[in-house]
Amino acid sequence: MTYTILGRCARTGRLGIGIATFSITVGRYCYGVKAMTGVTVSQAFAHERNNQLALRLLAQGFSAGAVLQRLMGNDRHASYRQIGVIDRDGTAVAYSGPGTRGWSGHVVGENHVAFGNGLVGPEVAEAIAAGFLAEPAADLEHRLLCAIEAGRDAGGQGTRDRHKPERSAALRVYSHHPYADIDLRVDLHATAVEELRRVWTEYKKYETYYRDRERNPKGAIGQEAFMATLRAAEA
Amino acid sequence: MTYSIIGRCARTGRLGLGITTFSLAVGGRCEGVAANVGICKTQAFPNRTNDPLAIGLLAQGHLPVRVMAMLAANDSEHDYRQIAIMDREGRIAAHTGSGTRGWSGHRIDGDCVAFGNGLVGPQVLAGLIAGFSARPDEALEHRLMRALEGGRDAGGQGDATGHRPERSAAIKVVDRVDYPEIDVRVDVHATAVEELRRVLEEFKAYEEFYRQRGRDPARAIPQDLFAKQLEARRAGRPS
Amino acid sequence: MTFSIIARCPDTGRLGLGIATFSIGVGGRCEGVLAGVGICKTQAFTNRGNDPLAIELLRQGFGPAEVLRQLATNDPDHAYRQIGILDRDGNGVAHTGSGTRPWSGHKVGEGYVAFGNVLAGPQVIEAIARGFMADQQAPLELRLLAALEGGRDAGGQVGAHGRLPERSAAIRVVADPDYPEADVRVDLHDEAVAELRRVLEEFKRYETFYRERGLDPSTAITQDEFVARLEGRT
Amino acid sequence: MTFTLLARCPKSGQIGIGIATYSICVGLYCNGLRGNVGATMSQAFVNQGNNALALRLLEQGLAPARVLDELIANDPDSAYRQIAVIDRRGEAVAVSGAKTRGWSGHRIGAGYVAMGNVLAGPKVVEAMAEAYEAAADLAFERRLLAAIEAGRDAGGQAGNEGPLAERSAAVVVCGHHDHAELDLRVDLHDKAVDALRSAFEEYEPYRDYYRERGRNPRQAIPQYQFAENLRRRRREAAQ
Repeated sequence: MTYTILGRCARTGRLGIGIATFSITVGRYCYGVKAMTGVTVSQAFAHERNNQLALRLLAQGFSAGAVLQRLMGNDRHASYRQIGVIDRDGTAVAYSGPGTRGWSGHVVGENHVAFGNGLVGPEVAEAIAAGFLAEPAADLEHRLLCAIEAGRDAGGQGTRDRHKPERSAALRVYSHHPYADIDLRVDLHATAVEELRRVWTEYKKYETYYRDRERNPKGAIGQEAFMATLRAAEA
Repeated sequence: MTYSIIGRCARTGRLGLGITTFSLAVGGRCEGVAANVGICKTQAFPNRTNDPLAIGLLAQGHLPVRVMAMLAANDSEHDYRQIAIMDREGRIAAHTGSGTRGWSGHRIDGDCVAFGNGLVGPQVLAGLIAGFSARPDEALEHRLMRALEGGRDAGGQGDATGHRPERSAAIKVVDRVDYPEIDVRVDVHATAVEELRRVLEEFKAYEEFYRQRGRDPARAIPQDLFAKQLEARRAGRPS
Repeated sequence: MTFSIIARCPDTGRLGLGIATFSIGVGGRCEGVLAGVGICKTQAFTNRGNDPLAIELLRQGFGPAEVLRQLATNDPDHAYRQIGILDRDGNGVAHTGSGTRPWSGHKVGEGYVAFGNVLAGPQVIEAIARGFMADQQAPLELRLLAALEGGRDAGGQVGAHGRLPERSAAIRVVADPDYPEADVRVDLHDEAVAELRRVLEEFKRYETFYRERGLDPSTAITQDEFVARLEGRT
Repeated sequence: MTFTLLARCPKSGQIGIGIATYSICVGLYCNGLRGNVGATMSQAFVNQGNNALALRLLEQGLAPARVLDELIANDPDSAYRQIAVIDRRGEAVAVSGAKTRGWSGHRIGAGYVAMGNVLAGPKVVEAMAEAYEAAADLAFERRLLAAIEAGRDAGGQAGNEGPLAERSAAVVVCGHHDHAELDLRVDLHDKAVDALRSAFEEYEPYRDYYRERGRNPRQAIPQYQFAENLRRRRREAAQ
């Protein structure tokens, strides 16, 4: 019972994940994204070694399709996994094993994979893909968050008569560095997607300030002083 | 204004980082934690290239003190950074730059190093170390949690104008496999340390269920059923 | 006797190098360009070990200034080198050694470094920078070409007996670490920069066809057919 | 529509490629050579990721035949590719995909592969192989050039409406350095192979001058002076 969007920005080559689920602390599964390499998630019955293996294969230059075959060939319980992979050329593939539960499936297109399991129906995956494609020129992180919110609004997880809440969510985007540009998480919350939006909205106000104070500590004002400027601007 | 602890479990060899701060989403800036290699965390005015660079240099076999010298040579603003490095043998190097703000400092104590800036005073480091050392038999993640609570209870962050709340926090523990065993975070919250305790306890209740589910999915019960059973067990036991 | 520009496209994050010189075959000596990592070009009296070493140091996360310091301590003849380094964020540094032949100098700008030696004067470097900044919406390879043309038209290289022609030139733009987006060269020509424009413009007409037929060969028309269409023969 | 000689020099251990084609700017595809690792080229319908992947697999010690299997398994359109792989011991393999355009084929010799597609006929590949073997006493780069000239002279490429000119060509040789020993190209020319030969003959005497100038800048004479001396020596030799 998870729904996920993997995405790549064709213009900048940035790679990212948006994810929300009934499980808690799902952000810890999202280490399968690496600058100039690719992005992948193994969910449903998560196989924790898959992400790093996929990234190593992608880093050597294997295509997304070949990597997916290699992951499945390397796993006795492949039929219980749900895996998405995008390589750095933007080729996207996905697999939803028969052993996954509830409605489980994926929508795959150039530079994106929208997929989930334990969902109310295929309309959730379609809504996620549509959410990602709605604003092609926007920043990747914005598109990924909108995709997850679209999945929630289309019914999200559970069955038609018994909805299951998202209890954790995460948003990660990499560009060229060995560290993330955006790395936000909600590990335990009754309405995790709404909380992720709140965290995102708050964090975006600080993003430039945090980057500038790293580059130019001498000239950096204190964080409280910065927040005072925020309050002044919002007043 | 951040206070952190890097610690090593002598029994298992696991390494971990506990961190909390007035800034937001600090957990998203802790990539310098690598299994079988070590941990490097740069804070105060962080230089984001420091931690991956340090991990790369540790992996090549440089000692923490040598890595610290190379980070200094590579950074014209080294005086504004506060950095702690621990390798997989538990060797430690720490640096508190003259440009860091408020009361700032670090203390190395056996298998851990406590370090912080913008603090109410050295007692916060003492609180971190006391928390970490209180129950040496406990799992590393619990020792790191106690350390953060120790730092908080010793006054945490603040200056003459008053106390600063912890608004984000995180704990990361690595063992032998190349992904974190424990990776819990609070990104935006008014009392981040208390919230992190709640998230950690909940995760520990699910940890084994999640591990089994990945290893042997055929026999895994649905998670909502597991959640109900967990609530029932908790309800049965007076908290 | 070379003038060069290394730069980053702020829009796409791509990295690129443009170079022109009296020497021949210069394009074959530009291995210091790696997507997602950075660029290093050593010229004047070049040290071929410099560029690959600099790329490795950038890959590990050292900054351009520290990389330049390590190149200096690694090279007894550092004073004879002219070096431009750019990291993946477009932060640049440059070194013009005292042993390089005049006029030699550099300009570190926002997301680029322009540098050259045995030039007519500093105006050549200014013209390279102006050429690069003239049309900031153009694709990086065309901005690099405009920069080289600016340098040539501002007087280019001058030796003891007057003007020296550019006899080889090259442009290299990377987005993926495994292969270049644009990589055009003129290894031997009397007017290498003008020839480079001809080659690059022709390449731009083929660029999409070449990429598509690699990605989806089953739908690709033959190249002779494509050329016929280009020349309006069908 | 390309004809290529990929080889490892048994004397020096250097690896190299000679290539000519109707396409333009073919040099940009010759990134499949690395000293102490091996040589590879994917042509016909180019899969630009192949060269880097093949070199990494050779570096890990896979045999050329295994590397070729991986390139095919990794590519749904492998039938459209023509690929050669040679390792650092000189073991060579090649494949001409079923869907490459005729005439298409290859010949594997001791430490080399002659291959091409959209050729006038098999005699073009034979001519390249024989010319390369006949020139065994020449410098390695001259053997590669001789092979490409033989391919041109044996009919080169032929499209639907008759012969196709070589519009770009390149010769690249790698030894034990991080950089190529020789990397010379013609990106756009009506007679690219002839232009490559004249560029090579002009460039050849400069190679030592450039190497010395870098190694020993103090004694280096200015290049225009070197060029002047060269012209004078050639005029005297011509009389």
